[in-house]
Amino acid sequence: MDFNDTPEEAAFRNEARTWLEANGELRDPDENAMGVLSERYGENYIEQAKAWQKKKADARWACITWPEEYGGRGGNAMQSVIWGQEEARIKTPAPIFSIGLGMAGPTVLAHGTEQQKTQWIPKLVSGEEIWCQLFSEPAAGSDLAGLRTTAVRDGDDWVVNGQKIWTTFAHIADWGVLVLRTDPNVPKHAGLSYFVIDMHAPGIEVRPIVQINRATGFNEVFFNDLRVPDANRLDAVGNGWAVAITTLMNERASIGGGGGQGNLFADLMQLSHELEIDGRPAIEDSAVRQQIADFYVRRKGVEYTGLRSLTALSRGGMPGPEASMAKLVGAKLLQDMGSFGMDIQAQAGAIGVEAALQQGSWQEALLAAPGLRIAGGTDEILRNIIAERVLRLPPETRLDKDVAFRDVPSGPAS
Amino acid sequence: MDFNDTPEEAAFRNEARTWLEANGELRDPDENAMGVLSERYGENYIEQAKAWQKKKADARWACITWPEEYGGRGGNAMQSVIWGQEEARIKTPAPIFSIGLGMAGPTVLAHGTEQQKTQWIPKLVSGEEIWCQLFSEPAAGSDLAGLRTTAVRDGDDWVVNGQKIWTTFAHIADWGVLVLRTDPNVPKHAGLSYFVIDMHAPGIEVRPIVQINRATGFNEVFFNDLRVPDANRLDAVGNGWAVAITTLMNERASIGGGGGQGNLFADLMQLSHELEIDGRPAIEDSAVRQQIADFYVRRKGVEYTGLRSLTALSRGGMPGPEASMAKLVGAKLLQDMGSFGMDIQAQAGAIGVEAALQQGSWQEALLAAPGLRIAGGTDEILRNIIAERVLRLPPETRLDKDVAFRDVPSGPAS
Amino acid sequence: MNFDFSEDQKLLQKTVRDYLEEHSPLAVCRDVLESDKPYAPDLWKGAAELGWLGAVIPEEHGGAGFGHLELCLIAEEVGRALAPIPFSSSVYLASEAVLRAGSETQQQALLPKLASGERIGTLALAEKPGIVSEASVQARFENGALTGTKVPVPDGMAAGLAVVAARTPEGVSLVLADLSADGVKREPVDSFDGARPQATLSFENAPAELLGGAGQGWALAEALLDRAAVLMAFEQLGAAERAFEITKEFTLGRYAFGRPVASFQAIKHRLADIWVAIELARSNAYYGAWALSGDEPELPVAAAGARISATDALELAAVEMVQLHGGVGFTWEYDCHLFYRRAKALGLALGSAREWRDKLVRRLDAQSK
Amino acid sequence: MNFDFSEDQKLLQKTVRDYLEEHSPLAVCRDVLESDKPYAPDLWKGAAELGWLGAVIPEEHGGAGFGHLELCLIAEEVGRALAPIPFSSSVYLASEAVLRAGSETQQQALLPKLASGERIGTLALAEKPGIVSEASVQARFENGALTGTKVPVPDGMAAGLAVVAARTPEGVSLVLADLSADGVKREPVDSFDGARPQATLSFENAPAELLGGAGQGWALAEALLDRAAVLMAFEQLGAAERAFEITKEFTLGRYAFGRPVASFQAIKHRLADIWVAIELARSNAYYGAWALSGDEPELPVAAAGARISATDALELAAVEMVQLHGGVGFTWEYDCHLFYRRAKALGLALGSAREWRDKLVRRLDAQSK
Repeated sequence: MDFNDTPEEAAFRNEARTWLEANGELRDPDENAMGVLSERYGENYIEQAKAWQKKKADARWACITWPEEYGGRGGNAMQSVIWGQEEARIKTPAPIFSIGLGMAGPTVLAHGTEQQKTQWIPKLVSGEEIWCQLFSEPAAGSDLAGLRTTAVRDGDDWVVNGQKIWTTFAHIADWGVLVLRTDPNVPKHAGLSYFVIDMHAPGIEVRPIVQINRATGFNEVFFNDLRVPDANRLDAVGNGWAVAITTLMNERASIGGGGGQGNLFADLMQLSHELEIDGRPAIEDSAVRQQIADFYVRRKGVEYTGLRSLTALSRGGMPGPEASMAKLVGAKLLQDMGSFGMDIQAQAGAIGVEAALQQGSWQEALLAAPGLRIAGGTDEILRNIIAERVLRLPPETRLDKDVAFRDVPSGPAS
Repeated sequence: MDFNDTPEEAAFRNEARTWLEANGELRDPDENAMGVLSERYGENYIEQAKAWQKKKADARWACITWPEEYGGRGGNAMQSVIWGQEEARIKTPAPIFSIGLGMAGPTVLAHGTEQQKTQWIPKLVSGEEIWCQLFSEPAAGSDLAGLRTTAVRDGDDWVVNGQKIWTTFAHIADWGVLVLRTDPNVPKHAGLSYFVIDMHAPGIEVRPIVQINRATGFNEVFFNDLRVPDANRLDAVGNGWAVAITTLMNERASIGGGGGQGNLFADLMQLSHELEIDGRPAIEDSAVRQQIADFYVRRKGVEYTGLRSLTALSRGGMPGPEASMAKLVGAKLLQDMGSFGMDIQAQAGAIGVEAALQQGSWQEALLAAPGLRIAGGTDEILRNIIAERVLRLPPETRLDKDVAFRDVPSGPAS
Repeated sequence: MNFDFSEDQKLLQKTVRDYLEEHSPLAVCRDVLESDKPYAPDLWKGAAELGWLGAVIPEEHGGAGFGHLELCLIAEEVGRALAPIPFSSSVYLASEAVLRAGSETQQQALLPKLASGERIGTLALAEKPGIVSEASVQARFENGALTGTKVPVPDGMAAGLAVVAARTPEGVSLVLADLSADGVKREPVDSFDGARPQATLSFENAPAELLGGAGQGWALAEALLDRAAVLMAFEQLGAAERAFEITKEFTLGRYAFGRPVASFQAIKHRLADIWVAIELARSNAYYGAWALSGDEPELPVAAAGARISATDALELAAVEMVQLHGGVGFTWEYDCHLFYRRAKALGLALGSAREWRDKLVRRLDAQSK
Repeated sequence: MNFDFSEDQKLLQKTVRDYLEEHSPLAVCRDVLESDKPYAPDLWKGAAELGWLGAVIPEEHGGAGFGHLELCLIAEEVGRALAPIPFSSSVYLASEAVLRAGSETQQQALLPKLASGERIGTLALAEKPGIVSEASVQARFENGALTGTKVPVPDGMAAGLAVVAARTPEGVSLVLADLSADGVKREPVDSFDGARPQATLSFENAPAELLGGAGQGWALAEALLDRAAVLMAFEQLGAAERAFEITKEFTLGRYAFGRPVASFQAIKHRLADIWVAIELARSNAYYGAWALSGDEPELPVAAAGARISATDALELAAVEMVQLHGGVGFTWEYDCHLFYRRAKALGLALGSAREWRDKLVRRLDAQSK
């Protein structure tokens, strides 16, 4: 038992690190948690991100596991992880390609025709085009397959009407992947098809959503008679749910968990030294220590679970359900830590982000956590996933599976 | 807002107190929590209990709210509560009449014929006969209506076969109330009928259940061709569920909540003074104080909720759902306090009841709490009750309501 | 047994609720949150006219002379509405301070103005992050001049009058400072709950006068905090009830998998737990109300119990409000965050529940000796 | 990245599990619980023969010379079986003490007997209720004579040898006492978990000898507790996993309302939460195993993290095991209470999780200086 790379991994890491240190700038290891949480990007973030992606692509570092013929490196999953670890040491621009690389790309690679792959993948790898993913709808969040945006066939096109929501980067994307209801007369999962759409086409309107922490990463997207060529369909008509599952599996693998608490924990130790209780540093208060210890073991539990999972990957296995667990534990931990960090400041905890101690990390954490606990699968959905897919417990009793979608209740009977 | 009696209530309390002090012996107010929790009774407990009940009945104090014609006092609900408060100040014998007075009697009064009432109620009031209630079955706990013990009509009798469980006082009871399945071919709630049985009849076998705290208040009861006269049926054939609901409503009202933590809280304050942390009394440790405060507000919250409910009663209203809440909060609180009381003793917490500090109150609490969290409605059932009956949230999706009982799944398909 | 409010008191509560439902929809709260306004002046005027501000001020000083039980119910409704007015600062704290410790002259000068809302008061204790204590008071008051900086001061921009804790030769004292006087500088400071704005008050040899005995300030502040804790518990209770009701309605109307979200056991049981927390808080708050209204010796313990239980209930209700609303719950557009912010702001206003837990057990312990 | 046990180690674990499944069904645990037996002697003999007792004792001293990683996995299986043997007392504590601090003579005399199971050892620290600390040690050792009372001593009736903390002129020291010697009295003391019996050991001028340096006893005890905490975390983890598996199977097979109980969301989500707690505990325990096996400077922090996380997981799993079994869960007849008792007993054995939380943060704090 150790934390060492295999010789092959070490060699790869060394190569990656060398290139990164030559082409990037190291991050400040004492960086405050605030920056990670706020999701606020500087000016020119698109140009910067595109330039960095291009640079990586030119050196074949852009997509470690993707086939070389489309611009990838043809590497294995462990190499991809190592690359990620090394890149994290560098100051990197806004992650505007994350949806394309993490979700849309793998789906196109898995379900696309040869023509579709050559049309879309290389420009995604090289950072020329930005992608987004449009799945959720106002009335279909956790129940994704309950979506109501329709596509009606018209010649070689499909005509799309409806609304999507929670679409990250929709406002800057060139392409989007989405699932549409192509047949409301069959049970809900059977009436869906999967498409790629041109985000610049007429009939699309994008409106930003302001979150409670004032971040604006998400959008609403409205479709009014948007025409989508049938050539943009991935896989068969009616097979959209299976394709969507591919996208979602990749989403869960890429969201990971507990972002930002690393820094936040260091901030907490610092805070507990600065504040006083009964005339002594707060860290000397026994109740404060109890709470910090609880945070620590939760955080480390998630972190070490990640290492166990990497070990499985390194030994050639598959990643397990730890991404669901990490998000479940990590998001709540962030909320609890935010709350605690404010509490021990007492009255001064009520000061807002802009004026609070430690750049408002605690307030920022408390405002960022609710989104993390909901987006990409709520805590409740994650517990369902753990219960049903990991523990193999029986599914919920379902009343919406064997009836035509149009007959599934969608609101209180009037 | 005050805690005073109305003049009428004060007069009644005074009368009750005078009689009780003349006829009973005051309890020691510093009594350790242990006695309350252990459920262990001394020798001759039956004789003692019968004598006390007889004494009360002779003076018309036995059943405050029951009609005078059957031996009751004809009083109101508030008087009944006041009597209970006053009687709690006195040393009283084992509560062997609690099931009869709290559950069986009210059911007979509500659903029995005149003949049934005169046959059973006066001897219950006077303590001549002990009653038990036989509802739960091994495969029908929370799902009470899923019971499988059958009664088949045979002339003027019913022939009963099956098994009941969790029957308090079955081993000393003269009579029992129970629900039986008289028709398995109709949906589950429709095939039940309610009976009174003679616990001394042939065909009944009673076996005590040992609990994890070694208490033996519960029994299993087996029926082998027990013959029950049809004259012992309460209400119509097939109407057993409605009668059972009457019994259960009275059960919830009589279980009440949080028994024993009053003493336990005083024990905890004492313990926190006796034990040391870092060379000082544990009460001076900030983490200990946080925990005690949490226990205190939960306990007081339950206690004051009881006072609010009494106020409603005193003003002529009905008791609310506070009994469910009190049990839900109180049982978990008992478990948490037991665990904490052991934890702060550190290694010595692992000593057993017989040798531990404070007569093993903490160990006893930890072993008694699981039963409290389950018997008379599990935490989960209580949350369902609060959600559905108080908050009026939709019921669970039910798959067992509209099919014949014999077709309801009762185990994994083989 | 009479452990509830009277019919008359409940009738008063109903009129307060009706008024606030009409005049203080959540849009009013949001308006203050999204603007630089320190409070909603029309609502303040209404509250004054209806006698809420002077609820416990004697009629001879221009108050309505209701009593503290009535004030508890008004506080509950103010909490329920998330009313963006300096009610707690001016009524629970500043007015109580003048009532408890003011000289006859001070009472005559100030109470009528506080009751009419013409004067808004606040209490300025904190100077830096961390628990506010006698030792944390560094501001100085000598020869009628106050010097020091207080931050955060709730409603500090709205107030015209502050009760300030300051060191005097005799120890910590409370002083009254006119915030429009020379030597007073005030600046808004970003507030976690923008509808409950905070300020920094800086005093540089500003004129002020003693309120109560010199050196008695900290005992007085503790007593004020206890009294305010009960009132604040009702305000928290009202907000918690409202958050719960909105959440319940939302989960009943929102469908997933062909069923109302409220029919899923995970959601039902969560709602049951929130309801239980609110009931426990209500019961503890009632006990606080009883102790406050009769100035009972149990007040310090009762106030702490009410405060802790109400803080726990509101934080739970608000956190779950956001969570159970799903995606829309964390949007600026929906109202969940108004409750989420308010829950934390009220939970910190008089010191955190951690601090009150500590006080509670210290007090229980002192009692038992 | 190699943060897992090797295939060989897992193979060893499998043989341990297979053996215990055959020789230590829960009836064996129950037999000790319900009788006056201090442990299950046949099982102890088996454990000795398979080399578990001498897992980390060098071969030249009669041990199997496996290593601490292997011992972690054996501990996990011992925990899984609720094996009623003095494994933790003799292996994690007494043997480690002799290995870490024993003189060559002591090692030669004792290690072979500890490895063969002929000698059972234990560690005797506590003297009264409350946290065991350097200051709580009142027993005295002078001129080769030990006087004092230790209670509770786990496996005190089973052991022939105790490592005892006692005051010497140089401070607290550890001494080795032969429990069959004159001047030693021992009595069983009722144990919360009767399958993990406790005793009172009284020494009255009993012969004993120093183990390690005079005055070094407390530092040594702390180091021993850290090492045992990692091993105990694996024992707890094993018990938690087993409790969880039994609970899961029960809820799958038990039907209510025409459905398996495990299909109700309240139950499913509870099971998911227990699973998460166990996974977090497993990960923290692995980190502890790494630190223990390499005697890394991270050991004090890693041991505390493993201990806390494992205690939390096992207590949760055991409490919910009883609750999710419903009525039968609180009967003596069902096995749930074996886990419920064991969970609490192991949670207290080396001091409660509260105590380890405190240590953890003190250590993190010291590290950061």
